[in-house]
This record gives sequence, structure tokens and C-alpha cells, in this order.
Amino acid sequence: MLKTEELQINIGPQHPSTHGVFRMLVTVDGETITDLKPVFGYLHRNHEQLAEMNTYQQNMPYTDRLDYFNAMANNHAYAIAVEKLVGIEVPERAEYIRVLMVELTRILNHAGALGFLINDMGAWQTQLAFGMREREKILDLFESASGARLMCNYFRFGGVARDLPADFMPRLKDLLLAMPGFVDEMERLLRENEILLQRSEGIGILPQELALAYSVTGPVLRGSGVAYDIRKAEPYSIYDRFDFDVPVGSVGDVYDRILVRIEEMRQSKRIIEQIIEQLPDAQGGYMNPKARQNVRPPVGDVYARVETPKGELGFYLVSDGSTKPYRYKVRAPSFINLTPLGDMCRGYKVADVVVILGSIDIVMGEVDR
Amino acid sequence: MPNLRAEDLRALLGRDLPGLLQEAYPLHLAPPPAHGHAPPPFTTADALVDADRIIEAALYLRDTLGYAFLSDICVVDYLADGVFELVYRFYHVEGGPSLALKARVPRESPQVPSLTPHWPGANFHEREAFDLYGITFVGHPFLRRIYMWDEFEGFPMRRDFPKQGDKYIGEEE
Amino acid sequence: MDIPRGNIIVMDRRRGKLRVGQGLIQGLKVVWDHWAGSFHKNENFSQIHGTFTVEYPDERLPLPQTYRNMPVLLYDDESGHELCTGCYQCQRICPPQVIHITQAKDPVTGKMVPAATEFIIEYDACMSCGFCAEVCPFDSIKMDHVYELSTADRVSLTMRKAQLNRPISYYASIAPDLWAEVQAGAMKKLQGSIKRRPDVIGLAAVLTEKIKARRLELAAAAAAAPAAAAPAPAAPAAPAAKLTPEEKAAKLAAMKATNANKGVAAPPAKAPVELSPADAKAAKLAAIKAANAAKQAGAAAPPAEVPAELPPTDAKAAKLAAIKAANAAKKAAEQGNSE
Amino acid sequence: MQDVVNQVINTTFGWNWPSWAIALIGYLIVAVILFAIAPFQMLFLTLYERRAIARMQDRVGPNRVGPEGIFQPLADGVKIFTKEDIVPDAADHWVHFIAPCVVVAPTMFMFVVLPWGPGMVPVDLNIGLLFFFAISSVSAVGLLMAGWASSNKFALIGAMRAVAQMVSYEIPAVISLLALVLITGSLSIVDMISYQGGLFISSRDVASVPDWGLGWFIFTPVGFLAFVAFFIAALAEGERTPFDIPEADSEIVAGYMTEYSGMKFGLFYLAQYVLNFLLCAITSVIFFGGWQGPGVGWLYAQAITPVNPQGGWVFNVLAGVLGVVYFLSKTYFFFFVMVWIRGAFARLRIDQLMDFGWKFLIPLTLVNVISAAVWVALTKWGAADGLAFVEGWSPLVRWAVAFVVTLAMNLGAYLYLARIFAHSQAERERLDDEVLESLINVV
Amino acid sequence: MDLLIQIIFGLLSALIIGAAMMVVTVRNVIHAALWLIASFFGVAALYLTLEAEFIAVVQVLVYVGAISILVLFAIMLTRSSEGERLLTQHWWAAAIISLGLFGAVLLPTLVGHHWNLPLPTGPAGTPESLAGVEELGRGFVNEFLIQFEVAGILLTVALIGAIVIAFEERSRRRRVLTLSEEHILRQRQQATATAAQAALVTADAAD
Repeated sequence: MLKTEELQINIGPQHPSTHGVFRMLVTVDGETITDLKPVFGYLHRNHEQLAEMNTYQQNMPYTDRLDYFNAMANNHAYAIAVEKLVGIEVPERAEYIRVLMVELTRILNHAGALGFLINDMGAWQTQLAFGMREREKILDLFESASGARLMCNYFRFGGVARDLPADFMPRLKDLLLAMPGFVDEMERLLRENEILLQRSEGIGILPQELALAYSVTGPVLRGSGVAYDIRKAEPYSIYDRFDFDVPVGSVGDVYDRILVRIEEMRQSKRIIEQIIEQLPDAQGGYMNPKARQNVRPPVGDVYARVETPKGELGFYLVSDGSTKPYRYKVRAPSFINLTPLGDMCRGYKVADVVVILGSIDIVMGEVDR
Repeated sequence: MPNLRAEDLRALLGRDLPGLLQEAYPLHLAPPPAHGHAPPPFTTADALVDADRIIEAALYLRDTLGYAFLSDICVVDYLADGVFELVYRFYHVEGGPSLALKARVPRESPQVPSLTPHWPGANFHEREAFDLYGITFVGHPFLRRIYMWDEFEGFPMRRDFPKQGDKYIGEEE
Repeated sequence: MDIPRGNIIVMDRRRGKLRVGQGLIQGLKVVWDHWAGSFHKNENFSQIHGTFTVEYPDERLPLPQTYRNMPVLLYDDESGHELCTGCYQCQRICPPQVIHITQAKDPVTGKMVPAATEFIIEYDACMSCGFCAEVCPFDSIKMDHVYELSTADRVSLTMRKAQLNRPISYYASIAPDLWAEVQAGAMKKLQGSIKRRPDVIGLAAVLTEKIKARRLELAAAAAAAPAAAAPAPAAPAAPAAKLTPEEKAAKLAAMKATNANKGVAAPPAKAPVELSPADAKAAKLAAIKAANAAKQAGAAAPPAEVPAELPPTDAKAAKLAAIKAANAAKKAAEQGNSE
Repeated sequence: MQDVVNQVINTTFGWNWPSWAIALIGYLIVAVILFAIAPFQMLFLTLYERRAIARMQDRVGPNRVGPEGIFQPLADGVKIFTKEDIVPDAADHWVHFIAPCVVVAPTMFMFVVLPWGPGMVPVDLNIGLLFFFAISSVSAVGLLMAGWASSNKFALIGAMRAVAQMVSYEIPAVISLLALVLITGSLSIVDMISYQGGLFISSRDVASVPDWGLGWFIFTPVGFLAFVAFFIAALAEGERTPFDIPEADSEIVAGYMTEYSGMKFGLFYLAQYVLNFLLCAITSVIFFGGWQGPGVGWLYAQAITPVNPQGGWVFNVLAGVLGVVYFLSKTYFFFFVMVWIRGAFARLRIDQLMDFGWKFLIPLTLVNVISAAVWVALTKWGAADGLAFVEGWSPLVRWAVAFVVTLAMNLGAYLYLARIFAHSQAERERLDDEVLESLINVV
Repeated sequence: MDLLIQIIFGLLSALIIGAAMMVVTVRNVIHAALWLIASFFGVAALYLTLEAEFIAVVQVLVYVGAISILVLFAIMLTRSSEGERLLTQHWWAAAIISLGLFGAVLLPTLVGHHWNLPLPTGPAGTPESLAGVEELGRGFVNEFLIQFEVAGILLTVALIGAIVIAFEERSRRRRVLTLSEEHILRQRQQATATAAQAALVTADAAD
């Protein structure tokens, strides 16, 4: 019987596949991981402190920078929180536009996330390039509506910054035409591929009971078989008006997370189709005319959350009656979803670490805040 | 879809776990201004529980009420009253609004029992609270700074942490 | 567990029965399709094949009107007045606090006037959120479309008012719809704020010198006209029945200038204009062209003196053109001197 | 080459140089040509790969430097030459310095036995194939040196993986070639090419077949299986996706190259691409007839050769050009396949790679060797060798029978092994379960 | 031609002997192994000059490609590379033994060799057929069958032995449990515990 020595490896902070400046202190026995400790904070900028020094209105563009893949979804969560705190009504059309944007965000995030995941598995960027192509199209739409591709800053308290431009809808419909082909292609590249199955099946299993205990959310939670989607569990905005399904996995491994993400893109497309049907035509309804932007909410606290593509993004706000929040806390999905990383990697090989990390789908801007 | 409200939770806690619930005295959000009228104090409808018995309350929420999903642990620094308030937020797996448990600890010796042994998901929440507010979670397996480097002194999210420079307000050179 | 309006789908993990290399071949086929399809371009959003590269320095994506990059300040092409009144709204809202305004004071009375003497935006720290443009009540600050801003140092990204000034026509050309929405209100407010600005305060920095020069010229002409007693129809500064505020100010400035520095000779630039414009717009265009031509005509070339024969019908446009051309010529002269 | 040099120096100039000098000059010329060709191939292949994979990803690829980007590799070369050479302090400087050379030198050596066209082989070793693989195994030493000398954990892991992979995939590669060596009865690469004349059937197996240069081994069941196995092994040996584990950038940064920069790094790249070229070339030579193709054989028959001294030199040139064109187009096609695979697939894990190599590929190639033996027996042996029942069969019938028998053997082996291989994974899961069961009582 | 061969021979001999000397004198074990590889390579080249191509190639394949890699692996994985002392206390004994062994190899050659053999002349003497694959194969299965089989069995035994040494029971090898395995384990333990408890309870009830 041969004894092997344990070896400590630092994966990161500068490493091609840590999705930013992120470090994993890995203890390996041969190639098997016995312990993994995530170390982060390299991108920490004390976002919460910063936000407490700004007014409510000024914080909106900073929420873009949390998870820079899903600026729209972050905007949404923050806007909902402040609206709940102040009591601002949002007009019908604005709600539809918001949901449209957030669902587009979900598609682009999953397209990118799966691409990066496959890239981490060693496929040379093909899937990523396909995902990025669709993402660029969606970003074009975002740009035409909000003026920026990534840092959209599109949502306002009581609506959105401006109405959709005239050419938005035709382009969106064009995009939806491409969507099924794109998703099918992605599925064909990912689903049956033996190498991918080898790399993802049975890897990084997070059992259903533990998934809840670990507080993970989003596709990671659903991949473990818990059908918990905030859009269904506690419908916010106008999500109770749409028909869509919640995909869940059965085992809770990387493969299940891939499948769940693919299916979520299909469901998002379904929602967008319903939005296109139902979108009210009323001109100027994109903004509540009575809503003030420089809000001065009454004293109180509020917790509002949305289902971003990565999971539950919550804002806890305490107002002291001034224009600046007394406490502003972000419950970041990427950050909390990292909690089980160390335990999930234990017992697998070094090469599986990056795959498991990729399947969680983190953005360091949100993790470190 | 369960739909318990904060009042219901208070009633339930009062019934099943006597002595756990505390009276939620109003908190002052700012020191009284020199002139003008002070902002109204902050009152909460959520259940305020004894910080030392937070595990008991949380387990009650999980095992009896089914609120198994610990979504968030948030710390608020009420400097004027000298307390930290911890907000534990629980959700039911079948959906519905949240239930919050609040616990107040004095700023001088902030100590709370850790939920991590029961909810591994509380791990990072508690480490974050330790890092930014300096709250000690008794029983946490790995209570280390999470964002700041280990050698960092002070707790940057406390309200008396200087916004500029590197000293606490009021601390003499 | 039930879910309203939808089902819970448990993802199907089953695979095909024959798994010895089938999926691999499928993957190869997808890639092959893309390879074969890559010899044409991906033209619209509904396609998933074809190259979608935009070869950047040669081709550029068209920017939507709403595109926002960095904020700029607008001034009126015709009068040269800035729309900004120095109200501090943008400075207050700016999340990264990169806008710094100095409000103008009336040199005589010392009171604040609705204009900014200095307006600084630190582009290097600007986060392009567009809040400043959104809150500006005078539609003075707008988001530019220029994104190639890289410099070798940080300092040169601190933009002063002179670097921020853009004519309205420029903004109208990059975002016609957006400008059309606000044009009426903005111009009205501009007229209002001009009334409360004495002297050259609130003039676009790029134009201040030119306008000064032109005013001197106008003043000289105004002084000369009654002396000659010639009914020069083309004299732009002929005492008209109704004086625009600008001309009033110009006269005032001219007098002040002559009083202040008598030793300094006014630049002898005369309008090198050669045009028979039908309307104001064409005149403007011609003026810009002439100005450019003058700029290019050689830095050392002395300002050309072309006798201006202006049809009286569009005196205003011609005047403007003349101002511009003269300024351009003068600038050219200055450059020539400095070199 | 030596006879040409001899002709020029001793006959044309009449200098009467000794034979060793002639030999030396001849070898020098060949060596210089090879040293010029090898980096050129590398430069071309980098551009080729980047352009091809870009198109697979709906991109354009490098097209800025020169028309269609043909000078891009040169620009990269200039860049890599002018980069600072950084050696880590903790590194073993000498070993760190020599390692890239040890990696590059064998790949250059391997060109020695590579035939480019009819009669165009630098050295026709009668053990050419063995030489090729023996030399290729040397570069593993260089990789180990690089990984060890960098004193970096990632580099060491990368080197270990690289060597483990190279050593274990050399076995299926060599065994799959062994089957063809059995059929040809020679280790010489030139012999293997000349065996592949004919039209879908080698003209050595069945003499009456017209020689169109298409009697490639790929058309036989033995050759096909050997080709598949060999190509997979070549992917592993050349560290191509899905076996690019030693330099898996998402796991161990750049493997053994992590601590290299500048031209030393460039040398590793050179070695890798040259090796890839060579593997593609040897694949095309052994399974696809190399320069064999319609017309080459006929042209070469008219040319000046030792056999036919009265030929025309024009035919020499024509046969050479056509042969090289055939050879290179086949080689580049295989490189395209490599790029294609890289564009489509993810990377295997090291244990999966080893599983696949040892549990699937090696048994398969071993079965293939037996098939090759059966093939040889059915096509070549007679009553004297103990195979009386084939007496009287026409060669074509014997060939057909051999085809069917070996096809059945190979197909059966493939399906059986695939089942076993899939089964072994289930077996592993069962074992894991057993482990758990045993632990219940322990803890 | 002969001159060239002799020059090459001289260079190669220098390489081989120099490298061999370095093997025993350098401090660093890895360097020693690398010098050993150089020495092996020189020997292979020497075989080439003797026109024993097959042997040369096999030398490279086996010694350079396999054995030395094995040596390197073994050194790298097992011990720190820096040797502590160059010479042991009993170095003179080692020197005498190795000299004696060397002499024992050399002596029969020196004594028993017929030095006045005529050089082989013409193409008849070139052992061209030696390296042929067919001859090799025939040699293996005809003349040297016993040796071949013995070597084969030996290698197989070694292979199996290596597997036996390296093989561990899966249950003993798996020290690290994954999260899901741990979870299942805990569940089952709980199940057995509750079952045992239930059995106890029922037994109590029965009593």
C-alpha cells in the first residue's frame, strides 16, 4: 500500500478559470481533493458602505456593478425594494418592459454561463462564442433601449428610464426567431456529448436536503431538485400573469445544472413571447409621472428580492427618513452559492474544481461587493 | 402556500417558546439633532428574540413551521442605541413571504450563537457579519475575515468607522 | 408541490441507447455547420450561422440614439450661448461626484447669474450613468456618442468647459429624435436665461474669442456707418429697429473693449464670405465649410479679406456665416503667428 | 542527395573530394532543408488552426497582418522573440534552459524518416517507424525537465500528466501500427507507402489490381481500426483536445510551460505544432498512402530512378510535385480534423483518459493485431504454412474472405469492449456504494 | 569515411564517459539522472555508427524513453533532490568492487580475443539482414523461443506484481468522501439507528 503526501495548491487569485480574482486553497491527495477553502475579497469595495453614503437614486447605477452580467436584474431588485419602501406604483407598461428586460437578461446570462462552464471543461471557446453571439444581440437591444450594453441603469423608481425605441420590437422578434435554433444547438453540443457527460455526470453533487441547508438559490438549488423559484414562490412584479414552468434536476450534479439552465432559457423565451402579446400600447406609460426620483422614504425597513439568473438577489433597506439609506444590505446570490463549494469539491479531482465552480456561475463583482 | 405574518409568528413564538420573545423597543436612527425635529424612531413588527436563544427560535421556525430556508443574515448598526440588530430571514420551501427573526446584541460585546452547525448556509453570512461588524458567532467552525485581509484592524461597516483616514471617530491620536 | 400557472419539469437525464460515439459525432456536426456557414455574414438577429465579427476600426456598429457614453455641454450654434445655467443639479446627482461647477457672477454687481464660468467633468471617474443628462432642467448636459477616449495619462481626461462644449447641431445630428423631443422647451429656456446674463458670460468657451472679435468689428462698423452716412445695405451691424440682445451686448462689449484697451487694435478680419444663400441653413453650412477651408488654407496665411456682399434678405444667416468665417480666419492667423 | 552532391563536386568541378566530405555535405544540406521546413510548418499551422477554429466559432480570425493574415505568425514570432526571458529565482537554471531544446530536438529528428514524395525521403531507414516513435518518446524527458526545473506545482503536475499520458498512449499507437507492420512485413516507412498502391485493394495483396495509388490501408478493416486507434492516440500524444490535459489552461494554467516566457515558450509551441504536423503526416503516410494517389505511380515509373536510369527528369519533378501535393493535402486535412475536434469537444479528465487508454484502446488494438495476423494468413499463406483449404482460391476471393473475417472480428471486439467499458463505470458506482455500506458500520 | 566515423566515435566516447562521470559526481540526483540519459543517448549513437540501427533505436526507446523516465519519476516523487554527502565512508570498497567487476568483464575480452582477424571486406560482410523485422520475428519464435518466453513471463510477473503492490482495496483507498456520499452515509446511519431503536422499543414492548 503506497502512501502519498498531501499537497497544497493555490488555484488563483490569478488563474484562467476562477472567473475573476478568486482564490481557492486546495489540499490535494494525489489528484483527489481533501479540502478546499475559498478565499476572496480581492474585489471588495464595500459596496454597502458606499451605498449608505449615497442617496437612493444614486445607488441605482451602482447596482449595475454588482453582477455586471445581469445589470437589469439587479436594477429590478433595487427598484422593487425602494418602491416597496416608499410605496410607488409602477404603471402597467413599465412592468412589462421590466420583466422583458429581466428575462432577456436571464437568457444572456445562461448563454454566457454555460459557455464559460464548457470553456472551463476545456472546449476551446466554441460554445462560449455561440453564447456570446446571442448575448451580443441581446446587448444590442439593451443598448438601444437604455443607452448602455452592460451598465444599463435603466430602471427608475416607478418605471423605466425611457420607453422602448421604435425598432426594438421588430428586432426582438427577430431575436426570438433565432432562439430555438440556438438553444437546440447548445443542447446538441452539450447534452449527448460523451466527453461532457463524463465530465459533468456525478460531479459536484449537492443533494436536495443539503441544498436547502446550504442556502443556495437559483439554478444550483433547482438543479438539486428543489422547485423553488421566487417568480413562482413569491411572485413579484407581474410574474403571476405568465405561464412558465420551473425546471428542476433530479441528482444535483453539474449535468443537472446545465440542463436546468438550458430549460430556463426556453422558459424565458416563453415569457417573452407572452410579453410581446400582452404588452400594453399606452404611450408614455413607461413611468409613473407622480414618482419622484429623489425619494425620501418613511422610517422603516424592507426586504425585497427577485430571482436573478444566478439566484435570489435581495435588498434589505432601513430608512431613517432621509434621502440616504440608513442600512443597505445586498444578499448576493453568487456569494451565498459559493458556500457549499468547498464541500462539493471534496473527494473529486482537481480538474473537477473548475467545473464545479463554473456550474455555480459566480461573478466576482457580486461575490466581493 | 404558507402565509404567516410577523404578528402570527410573534403569537406562535409567545405560545410555544415562552420567554424567548423580547419587547421590540423603538430604535433611534440618528442622535438627536441640535435643532429641528428628530426623525421618528424605528419600530419593527418582526419578532425580536433573545440573542442567546436564537438557535432555539431558528430551529422552531425550521422544524415546526417548516421555514427551512435561511435566506439572509443582516446586521444593522444602531449607533445611537448602542446595539447591533441581526435580522435572520427565513423562507418556506413552498413559497410565500418571509419570516424575520431579529436579535439585538450590545455593541460593546457582540456575541451570538452561530447557526452554522445547523445551517451550513449561514457560514458566509456569519463570516461577513464578523468581518464587517465584528460580531462573534460562538460555535462557528471557521470564523475568519472574509473580505478584508486577516491583518485588518477594525470593522468597516460599523457606523463609527471613519469614512476617511484610518482611525475610529473620537479616538485620539 | 404545486405551482401556479406552470409545471415543475424534472429534467430528463436519459440518453440515447447507442452511446458509443454518437453524441461526439453530433457535436462535430454542429461545429461543421458553423464552419460551412461562416462564409457569409450574420446579417440580422434571426440568424445563428455566419460570421458576426465586426472588424472594428474599419466597420463600426451603428450606435442607437439613446447611446450614452460621456456627458457633454451644449451651446446654441447660432448665438453661441450655452444652455447651462450652473444650477448644480447634475453636480448634486452625480453618483461618483465627478462634476464640478463654478457658477458665474456678474462682474458689475457681483450677483450670481445663470451661467457657469467653469464646468469640469472628470471623465476618468465618470461612470456614464446618464443621471446628469436626465436631471438637467435646461437640457444643457447630454450624453455623447464618442467612445474612443483613451489617453496616455489620467490628467488629460479631466475635461474643462472648453473641451466639453458641443454645438446643438452636433447633438441633433447624433440623436435627432431625442433632441426633437426637448428642443422647444430647451430653446425657450435658453432665451430666458440669456436675458439674465450680462456680457460674454455664458458663451461657449470655444466661441468667446471669436464672438468678442466679431463684436468689436460690429461696433466698429456701427461707429463707421453713421459717419460715412452711406446707405450700405449689406452692413450687418446697421442700426436696426430691433436689436437682438446679442447685438446690444455686442455693442456694449465693443464700447467696453475700446475703452479698456485702446492700444490694442482690433483684428482686421473681415468676412471672407462668398455665398448666395437661399436660407439660413445653407448659409450656416457654407460658413462652416468656409471656416474649415480657411483653417486648412494654411496656418501662416494672413486672414483673407473678401468684400462681403450680402443680400439683405437673409442678413442674419449671412452675419452668422461672416462671424464664423472671420473667426476661422483669425484663428488661422493666430496659429500662423504662433508658429 | 549524396549522388547529386557527388555529381556536382567530383564530376562537374572535378575536385575529387573524399566520400566522407561528400556524405557530410549531403547530410548537411538535408538537415538544413528540414530545419527550414519544420518552423515553416509550425508557422503555417498556427495560422491555419486559428483561422479554421475562428470560422467554426462564427468569427473571422486573424486577418490583419498581410493579406488574409498570412504574416500573422511572423508578427507573433517577432513578438515572442522580443519578449523578456523570465526565469524564476527558484528554478534550476540549467535544466530550465535545456528543457525546451530537449523537447524540440526529437521533433526535428522525426523529420528524418518522413517521406514527402516518391523517392523524396531524407533517410530511408529500414526501421523508420520504430525510429519515429522511439525518438518521439525522448521529448517526454524534456517535459519532465521543464516541469521539474520550474519549481512550480502547476508545472510539475503538468509535466507528470504529460509524461504519464505520452507513455501510456504510445502503447496503443505502436500496437496499432504493429498490425500494419505485420501486413507489410517491414518497418520501413517507404515500404509501407509502396505497399499502398492499387485501387481500394493493395496491389501487393492482389497483383491484378490496377495501380491508381489508392490501395490505402484505411480501406481494410484492420487498417481502419488501426487508424481510429492511432488517431486517438496521436491526439493524446500531440496534446490535442480532448486530451490536452497536460496544458489544461482551466486547471493547471499552462502545465509545464507555466514558468516559461519569450522564445523558450515559443520553442515549446514549436515542438508541439511540429509534433502535430508529424503525427498528421505519419497518419496520412501509414493509413492514407502518403504521396500515393492517382497518377503519381505512373509518373514515377517514367522518371529517373535506380531502376529506370533512362527516364526523363521532367517526370521526376512532376511525380515529386504531385506526390507532395497529395501528401500535404492529406496531412493538412488531418490537421483540420484535429482543429475540428478541438472546436467541438471538451477535455477529458486525467483518470478518464487513462481509463480510456488502458481499458479500451489497448485491448482494441491488441485484437486488431490478431485480426492482422488472420489477414496475413488468409491472404498470403499457402498449404506450406498449414493453410490447405485456401488452395485454389483466387487472390481476390482470398482477399474478400479476409476482409469479411477481419471486419467481423474488429466490429465484434469494438462492440464488446464498448459494452465492457460502459459496464466498468457502472461497476465503479457499485463499488462506491459498497464502500458506503462498509463505512456505515465503521463510523 | 573512416576518418569521419573515427571522429564521431571519439566525440561519442567522450560524451558517454564524461556523462557517466557526471552521473556519479554531481550532487543533485535529478541532474545525475539527466546525465545518465545523456550517456544512454551517446550509447545509442554509438550503435548507429556500428550500423546496428535496430539496437540503437531500441536503446533510445527503452532506456531513454522508458527507463530513465521511470528513474526521474521515482526520484521526483520520493525524495528531495539535494544529496547530503558525496561519498560514503566505504567509498574505497565500492571502488574496488566496481573495478573488479569491470576487470572481470574486460579480461576475457583482452585475453581471448583474436586481434589479427582480417577486416570484413565488401558488401558481403555488412549485416544488413540483421535488423529486418522478419528475421527478428523468426528469431523470436524459432531460435530464441525459450528466452523470449522467459522474458515475457518475467515481464508479466513484474507487471502483476506492480499492480498488486499499487492496488488497494477500493474501500481503503477512498479516504475522502464526497458531500453526497457523506449525506447518504449519514442518512443510512440514521436509518439503522432508528431501526435499531425501533427494534429495541418493540423488544421492550414484547417484554
